[in-house]
Amino acid sequence: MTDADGFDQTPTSLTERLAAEALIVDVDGFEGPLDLLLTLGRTQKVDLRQISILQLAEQYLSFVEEARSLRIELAADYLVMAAWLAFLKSRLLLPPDPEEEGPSGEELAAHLAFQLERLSAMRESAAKLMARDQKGRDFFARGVTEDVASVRRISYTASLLDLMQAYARLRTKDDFRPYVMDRVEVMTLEQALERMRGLIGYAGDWIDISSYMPEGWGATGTRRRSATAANFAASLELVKEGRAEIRQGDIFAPIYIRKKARDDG
Amino acid sequence: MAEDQEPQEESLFTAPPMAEQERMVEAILFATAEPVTIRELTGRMPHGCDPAEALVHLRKRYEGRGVSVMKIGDAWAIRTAPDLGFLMQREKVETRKLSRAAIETLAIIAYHQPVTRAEIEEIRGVSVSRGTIDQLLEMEWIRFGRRKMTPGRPVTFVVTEGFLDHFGLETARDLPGLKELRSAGLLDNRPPPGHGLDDDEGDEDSDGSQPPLFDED
Amino acid sequence: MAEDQEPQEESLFTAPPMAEQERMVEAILFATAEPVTIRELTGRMPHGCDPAEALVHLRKRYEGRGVSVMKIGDAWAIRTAPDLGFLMQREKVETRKLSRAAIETLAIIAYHQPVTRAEIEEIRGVSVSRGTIDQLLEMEWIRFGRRKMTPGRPVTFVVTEGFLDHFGLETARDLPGLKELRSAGLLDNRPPPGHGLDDDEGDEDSDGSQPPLFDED
Repeated sequence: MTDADGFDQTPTSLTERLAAEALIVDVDGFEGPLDLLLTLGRTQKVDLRQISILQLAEQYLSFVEEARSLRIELAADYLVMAAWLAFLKSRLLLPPDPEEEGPSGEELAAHLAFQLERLSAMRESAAKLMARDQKGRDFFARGVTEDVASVRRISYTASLLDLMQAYARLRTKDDFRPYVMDRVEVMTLEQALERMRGLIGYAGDWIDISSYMPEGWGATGTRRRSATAANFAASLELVKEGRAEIRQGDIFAPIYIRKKARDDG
Repeated sequence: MAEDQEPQEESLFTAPPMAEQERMVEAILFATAEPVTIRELTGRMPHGCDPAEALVHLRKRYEGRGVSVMKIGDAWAIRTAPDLGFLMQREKVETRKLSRAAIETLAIIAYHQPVTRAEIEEIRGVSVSRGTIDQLLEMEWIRFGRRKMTPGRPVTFVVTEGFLDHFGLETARDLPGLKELRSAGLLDNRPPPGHGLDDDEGDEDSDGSQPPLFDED
Repeated sequence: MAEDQEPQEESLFTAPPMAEQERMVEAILFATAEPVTIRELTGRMPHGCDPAEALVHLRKRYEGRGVSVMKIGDAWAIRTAPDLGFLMQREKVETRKLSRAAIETLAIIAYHQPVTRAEIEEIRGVSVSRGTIDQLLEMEWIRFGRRKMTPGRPVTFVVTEGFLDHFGLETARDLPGLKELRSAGLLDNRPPPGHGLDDDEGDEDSDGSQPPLFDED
C-alpha cells in the first residue's frame, strides 16, 4: 500500500484513489470482466435494477485506463469488454441511426443489466447454499453401517420336457439294439419334422431349437450339420403350418421356437 | 460455530432438560462409528448432563422398535433388532438347470415311485450320488416314502406336491407314458453305438466307472 | 433356508401389519449411511409391504428427536438433527474447500439445471475451467444430464442425489430462493439481443422451432 504514494498523478480523492488501487491490485482476483463490472456497479450504491449502464461503462473504461497507466497487463477478455462498452457507450449517447441493423443501445444495456443482476443473484444463491446445514458438518449420517449381504441363492429348475427327455434317454438305453440307417450321416426334413411335431407339443415356452437336436447327432460335423439344417427347416415348416412361433434375437444368436397358442377357436 | 460455546458455558450450572439430553445421546449413538462409553458421552455433552439417565429413557423408547439401544461391553450402541437381521440381506436368485444326473434321478422317481435308491441305480446303470438325492430333497421335489417290505427295509423316494406343482401335473400318473413318449418322438432315437463318445454333452454319466461326484457343484 | 420361504410365500397375500413394516423400514434406514430408495425397500421387505406408507409413520415418529427421517430425491435416510451438530466434533469430515469458481458453478448448475457449459460461462461471464467441472463431478455433486436438442447437441449438467443429501434438500426445487429467482426472471435463458442472427453459436435455441427443453427437471 505504501507504494501507492508514487501514483499521486491521479486527480481523485484519497478514498476513491485507494478504492481504485485496491481494484487494480486485485485484478487477478476478479473472475472475468463481468465480475469486475458487478463490483464497479456496486460502487454506484443503487439497486442493480436502477444501475446506470452508461455510468458503469465509463467506470469500466476509466478502470482500464488506470490499469494501463500503471502498466498492469489486463487479460484479453477485459480489453474486449472495454471495446464493447465503448461501442455501447457511443450507441447510448448518439441518437439511433435508422439505417443501422441490429439491437439498439437500450436493448444491449438492458441485457448487460440483466446479466449483472443474474450473476449477482447466483452469487447470493451460492452463499445461501453454502450457509445451509451440511452433511458431515452440521448433520451426520449413520456411523455404524451394516453391510447388506448379497445372498446368492441358486434355484434349480427343469422343464417337463427335460424330465421326459431324461426318462426317454434312460429307457432307450435299456432297449438299445443295433440299428442300421441307410444314410447314417443324413437327417431328412421328414424325420426332423416328425420328431419336432411330437416334441413341440410339450413345450409352452421359448426353447432353443438346438436343444431339439436328436441324441447322437451332435458328435460329428456332418451329422450335426445335417441335423441342424433339418431341424431348422422343420421349425420353419412348423411355423408355416401355424403350429409354432420362431424368433431370433440377433444374427447368429440362438433360435427359439415355441408352440403357437391355438387361436383357431 | 462460536455461538455454540455459550450455551455450554451456561450449562455448567443448568443442564439441558432430560428430553434434550436424550436427543443428544440418540444423535451421538447414531452417528458414532463405535460403541460409546458413558464417560465419553459425558465428555461430549454439555456440563451437568446425566447420560446414564438419558440412556435409560432412550433405551425404553426404542423397546420393540426396529433398532434397539444395546450395551456392548461397557459401551452403548444402536443396533438392528435381532429379529430383523434378515432384512440386511439382498437376495439374488440365480436360476440354473438341474444337472443331468439330477434330472434323470428325478425322472426315475417320478415314473417309478415309490422307488429305492438301489432301484434308481439299476435303472440309471450308475450309482446315484448322495448330493443328487440331497439336492432333490432340499428342493422339496422328492421326499422319503414308506420303507419297502423287502430285506433291509430300504427307504423309498416319492415326488412331492411341490414337484407336481412345478411341472403342472395333477398327479404323477399324468406323466406321459412310454407309449406316448414314443409317439411324441422322444423314444425313437436310439443311441448310436459308442454313445459315450458323444463329446458335446458335458455331463455324460452312462459309463459305470464314472465317480458319482460329478454332479455336485 | 427352505423354512424361510414359507412365511414369505404366505405374505404374498398377507403383508405384515403396518407397525411391523415401520420397524423394518426403521432397521433398514438405520443400517446404512446412504439414502435408500422405495424400490430397494420394497425389494428387501416381505411381499405386499408398503414402505411409502411406513415411511410416513416413521417420519412422524422421529419428529423433534435427535435423529430425523429425511427424504432425498426418491430416497430416504436418517440423519442427526442439525441443531446437535456441535456434539459431533469428532465425526466432522473435512470437506475439500471449494474455490469460489467451483461454488458458483455448482450453484448455477443447481439453479439452472439442466445447463450446458456454454450457459454456465454465459452466466459467469468467464470460461469454466475443466478442473472445476471435474472436481464437482468427482465429488459426485453433479453429473451429466441428457444432451440438449440444440445444434451440436451439447451435454448438460445436473446435480445429483449426493448433492441433495449433502445440503439436506428433498429435491432441487427446495433450493433456497428458487421461487423468487424464477419469478424475477433470473433463471430465464435470455439470449443476448440480436443473438438469433448469430448462427455460429451452437447452444442457443432462440429460433422458435426448438422444443423448449430448458425448464424440464
